[in-house]
Amino acid sequence: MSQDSLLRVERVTKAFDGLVALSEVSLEVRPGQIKGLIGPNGAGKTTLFNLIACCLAPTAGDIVFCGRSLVGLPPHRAAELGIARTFQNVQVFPGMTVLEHVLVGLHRQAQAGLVACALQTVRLRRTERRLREEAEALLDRLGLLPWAEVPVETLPFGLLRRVELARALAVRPKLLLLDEPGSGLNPTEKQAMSQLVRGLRDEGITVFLVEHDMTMVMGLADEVAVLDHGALLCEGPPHLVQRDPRVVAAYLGEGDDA
Amino acid sequence: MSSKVCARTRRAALWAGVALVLAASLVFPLLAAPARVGTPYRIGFIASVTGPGSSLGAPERDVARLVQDRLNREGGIAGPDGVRHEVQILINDDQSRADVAASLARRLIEQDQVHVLVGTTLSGPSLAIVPIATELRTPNISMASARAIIEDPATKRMRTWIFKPVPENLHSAAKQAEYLKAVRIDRVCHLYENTAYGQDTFASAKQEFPKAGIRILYGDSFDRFATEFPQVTRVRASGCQAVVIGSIPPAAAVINVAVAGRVGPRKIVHGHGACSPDLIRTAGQAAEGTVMPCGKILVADQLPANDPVRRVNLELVAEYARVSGGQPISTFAGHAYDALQWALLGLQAVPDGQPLARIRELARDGIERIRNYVGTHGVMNLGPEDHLGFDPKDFVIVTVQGGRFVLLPPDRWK
Amino acid sequence: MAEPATTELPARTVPGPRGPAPGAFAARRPSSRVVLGTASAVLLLVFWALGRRLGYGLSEYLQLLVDGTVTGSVYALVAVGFVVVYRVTGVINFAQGAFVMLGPMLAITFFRALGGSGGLALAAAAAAAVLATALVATAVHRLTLHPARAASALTRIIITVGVYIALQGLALRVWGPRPYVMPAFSTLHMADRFLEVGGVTLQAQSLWVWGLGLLTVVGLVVFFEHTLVGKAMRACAVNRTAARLMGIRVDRMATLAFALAGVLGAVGGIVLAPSTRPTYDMGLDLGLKGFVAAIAGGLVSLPGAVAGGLVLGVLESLWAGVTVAGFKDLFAFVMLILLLLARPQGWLEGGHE
Amino acid sequence: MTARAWAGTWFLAAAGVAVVGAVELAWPGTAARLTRGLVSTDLLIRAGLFTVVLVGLNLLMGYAGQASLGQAAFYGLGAFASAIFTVRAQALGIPASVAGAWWWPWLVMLLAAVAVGAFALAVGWVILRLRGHYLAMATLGLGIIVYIVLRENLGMPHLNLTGGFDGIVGVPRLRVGGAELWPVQVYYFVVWAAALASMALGLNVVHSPAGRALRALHGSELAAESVGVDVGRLKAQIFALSAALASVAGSLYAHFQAAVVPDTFGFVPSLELVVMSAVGGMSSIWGAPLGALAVLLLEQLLRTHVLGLVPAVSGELEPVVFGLVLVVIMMFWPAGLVSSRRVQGTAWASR
Repeated sequence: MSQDSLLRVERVTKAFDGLVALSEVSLEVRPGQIKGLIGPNGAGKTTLFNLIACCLAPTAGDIVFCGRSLVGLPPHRAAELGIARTFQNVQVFPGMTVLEHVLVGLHRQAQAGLVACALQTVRLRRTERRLREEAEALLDRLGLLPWAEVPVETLPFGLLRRVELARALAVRPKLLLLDEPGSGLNPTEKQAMSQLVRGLRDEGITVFLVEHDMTMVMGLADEVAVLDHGALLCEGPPHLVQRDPRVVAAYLGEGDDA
Repeated sequence: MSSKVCARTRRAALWAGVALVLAASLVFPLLAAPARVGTPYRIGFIASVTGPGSSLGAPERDVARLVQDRLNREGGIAGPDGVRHEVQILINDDQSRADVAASLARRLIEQDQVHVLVGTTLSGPSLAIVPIATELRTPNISMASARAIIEDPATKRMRTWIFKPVPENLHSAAKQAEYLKAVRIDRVCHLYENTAYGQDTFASAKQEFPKAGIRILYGDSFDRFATEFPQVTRVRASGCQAVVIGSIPPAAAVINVAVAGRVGPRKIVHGHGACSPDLIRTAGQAAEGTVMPCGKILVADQLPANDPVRRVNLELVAEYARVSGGQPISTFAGHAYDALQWALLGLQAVPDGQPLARIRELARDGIERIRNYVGTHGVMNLGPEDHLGFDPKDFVIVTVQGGRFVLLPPDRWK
Repeated sequence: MAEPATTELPARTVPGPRGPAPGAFAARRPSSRVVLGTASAVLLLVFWALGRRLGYGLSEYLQLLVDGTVTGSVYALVAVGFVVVYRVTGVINFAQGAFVMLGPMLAITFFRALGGSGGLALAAAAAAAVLATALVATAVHRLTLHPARAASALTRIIITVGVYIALQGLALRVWGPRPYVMPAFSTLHMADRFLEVGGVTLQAQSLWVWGLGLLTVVGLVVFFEHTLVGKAMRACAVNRTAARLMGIRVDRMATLAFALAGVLGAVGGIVLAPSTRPTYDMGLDLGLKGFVAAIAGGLVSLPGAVAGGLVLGVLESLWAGVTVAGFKDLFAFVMLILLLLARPQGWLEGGHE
Repeated sequence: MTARAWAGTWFLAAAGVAVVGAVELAWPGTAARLTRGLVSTDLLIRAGLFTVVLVGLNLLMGYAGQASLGQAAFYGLGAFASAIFTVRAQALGIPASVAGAWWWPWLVMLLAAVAVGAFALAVGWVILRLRGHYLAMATLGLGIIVYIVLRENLGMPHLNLTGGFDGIVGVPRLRVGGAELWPVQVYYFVVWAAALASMALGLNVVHSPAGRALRALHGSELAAESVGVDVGRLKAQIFALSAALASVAGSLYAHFQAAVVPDTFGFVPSLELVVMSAVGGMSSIWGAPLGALAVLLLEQLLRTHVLGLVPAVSGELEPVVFGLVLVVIMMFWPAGLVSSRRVQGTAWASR
């Protein structure tokens, strides 16, 4: 494997009470690329994301990010190391505004302990002001500024995906995990989302995404990996993967000709 | 002739009657000169009518009502100067909780400006009142038993403002030891309800029993609501000759049944917390033959005719049966009665026309000067060094026979 | 080409890693069952050693075991009441303790009204009391929790706390603070028989506690497994939305769950009544213990609740029998917390929550 | 709310507290006379003490979404620490010159808060991984364990440190220099200074990165973790903070009541704290004083006024009415008397 990979998944197996969700999956994500992960429902895509984000621990195998193993780390450590994510079924904080979502994302930068927070130290207030500016800049970039002070539960779904993205970006990630960024969006919104993701890549953020919409993922990804029944089927540039008979079989059911 | 005589006598009688009425109307106000009405007195009364102490507190509340009725009938009390004062008893429930008791105490003293505070039922809440009564210089007569209520455990000095007519577990334990020794039992087990009272019975037994050469082979607590008692298994294994129970009904009854049924015909000795008809009512057959040291009120009718407390208690018992709808009296009701009588005796020592703070002070002095008080539990003498005034000799050993409490004089202990 | 994105393969039954479930940390440690096995073995060894020191033989241990299962049976009944309500409504019903108190109080009152003697009268009074408690429970649900069904779980729990306080207060008003007496079922007299079997003594009433407890639980299982209504209730417990879509009146099932909880509480209180002396405030303690048993059993599992109750009763009994009884509850709660930490979803079911 | 509005509310609250205190100090009993015995300094002090506890509880339950059914335990630990180290100082071998100094009770209060906070941090680290009902149960168990330890004399009856069921009497009044902070009208200021300080502390936390993180983890622990919030640590910290606040309140209670009894800190009082928190509105710091006042006033009203109309009844109807009122409040104002427009949504036990 090349030295320059950002993320390396090495022979990872994950079992839940004996049911194997992933078996011996190995793949890598190189810095600066957009990598897609596809596969039928239940193939283990989200499980893999949860493993990378340290929400789950692998039963066997290793996951290496920037040269250090992620196995056994709590999820917030993964974020601190530079892995941010969005969720398949949007996970927002009810009752909080869009701006606050981003500020939570900037949490790590506040460097504020509970005591400092309770006493509202001068330094904390200065930091807070700086963070607020930074958050607004980020919202501006994602076109969310008009909704900055709006509680999220009043927003349409399409915007929520973007709020999640903004929150993830606030972590200043090296690697961004997007779990079905296009689902629930209309074609226009999907376009915009693709545009956004490409922009991020151009800024140097590596993107690893799960996506069901083949058009979107094939148009977006530099490289695609295919999971089926918990195993890696194939990996490669989109146009090659698309033609791989195993992939076609997995999607259309075995015995069918594509 | 006869009719004339009749008429004359009739007229004479009439005149005599008129004269009498006139005289009476003139003289009576003079006789009733003390009918000059003084400042009304207020007694704050706190009892644990609800909560874990309710089986004690509810009868106490009934007694407070009884005393209030009596006061209303008699038109209050007379001071040393003959001035009559109305007395009002303000009855409150502390829910068996210390913080509520403390709040009530402060409120009764500061807002309702009571002259004497009587209360409360349980030791914990009563101890919570102690600092308040002391701070606000108001006499407080407790109905709970802990020694620490009247005596500062650190300095061993009487607390100036606090009194209690309630015998302590040390007295009870001493009496138990006396009895056990007499019946030649020197190895006992001690089971106590896990409450302030129960804990104290055990501590007292540990202090008093060894003095009489009685060993406690095993002692442990049980829960108020327990129905099965693994402790009884321990009792059986430990080889003790009698089981001492420190508990109040209903728990006292439940464990009584378990011990009687499982340990067999060994002696069961209760503490004075079981001196309540509730024990017999709730333990039934199992209570037969158990013995306990009690205040005399429980067996008032069996006391010798020359016993000074006999009359007082018989009156109270009869009157209580009226207010409680036929319920027999418990010793706790007796404590409430004594506490209220002390409060009244204290107030009777106060001449009219004093400011509030002075009335409280004088009432306190009055309570401290009580001598030869004939109460429900015996004849009591208070003093600056004794705010209890109980003579341990006044405890009697009582047994249950045929579904009632029977006095067991020392010659029948064997 | 075809649009594979829209093609859905039949999903395999891989448990979705939808965020860490309560037992998420379990993955990083040795099997919790092994831990439990070792821990209980050590515990039993300690109990045995302490008992030996006191000169205990087999009969003493059997005695403690028997004592424990009697109390434990009542805990179990109360615990099952918690579980039934929780599964259907998602509420921890703190008013359960009040049902436990109402059962015997009403039974005694009815028994007296029926003349206060005779086995038939006692049975009728007990049945009427169970029915009345169920009615009270129904009313509680209809008047308080049903209108507030949209509120958060915490709000609804506080409502049940309020109901408990009110019911206990009402009982105080009606029955006063005095303890009451209920005759033992077999002797119809306050003085119950003690039976002695191989060095183990027990009150005859204990047989009734076991028997009626068992009968109630079996009846409940039959109800859930073999009646339409019972099955509908189970459906609600699994998935309320789906149940509603299937045409099940979920709110009615919730009311029914409360009625069942009332029945369970009342039966528990009534079978216990002859050996205790019912008071207006007896519910809190039993309610708390029942809650502990329900939680220990996983809160959603009926067998778990029964096992939880029995185990709690036996452990308490063993503890009090060989060490200091004052720390009995402390021991129970320490065990409970350890149990929760080791396997929060309970010990019997593979755990969904 | 804008910063100015906040400042205005604060000013009003502080001024209100000060005015009531000043009037009571100048003419003791005024509040009681004006309200026909409903409000008294005693009641206000209790409300102030509960406010301190409830600020912590609201942060924990309303903001972080973590249940605690054992909060009275920390309150009790603070109270008993203060009582033991002042009343039993001699038995513990603390030299009289230290134990008699005016600053000693204050130092004890501070150290107790730190120790209780540390204890909660350690315990919280372990039990806060539980969720919903399981956490509620664990905290309930913790509360009962602490209560039993206090009740059973810490398992060392020969030392008699806690006094068992009877507790400890004779806790000295607080002093500053030679001046005793007493009578109650003076102590009122001490307690309410603490209450306002704790509210300020609470509001600071709420309007800080930590507060945002708390609300975030309440909304979705998964998402909060994904942006680097150390959920376990934050939960344990807030648990510790709430315990420390409860401990301070407990110490102040001990010096107020001068007598502490374990029963005041058992299971039922813990439940009452949750009730107060819910009635006031647990997702708001302002709900703390309001909840405490509302519940205490309700109890007082029932005890003196409503039942005063029925002379023969003493106490026995109070719980019925109290329970029913509680049910009605929760049915019709489920979010409590004040709720910020913010934190709603998933409660700790929703499923």
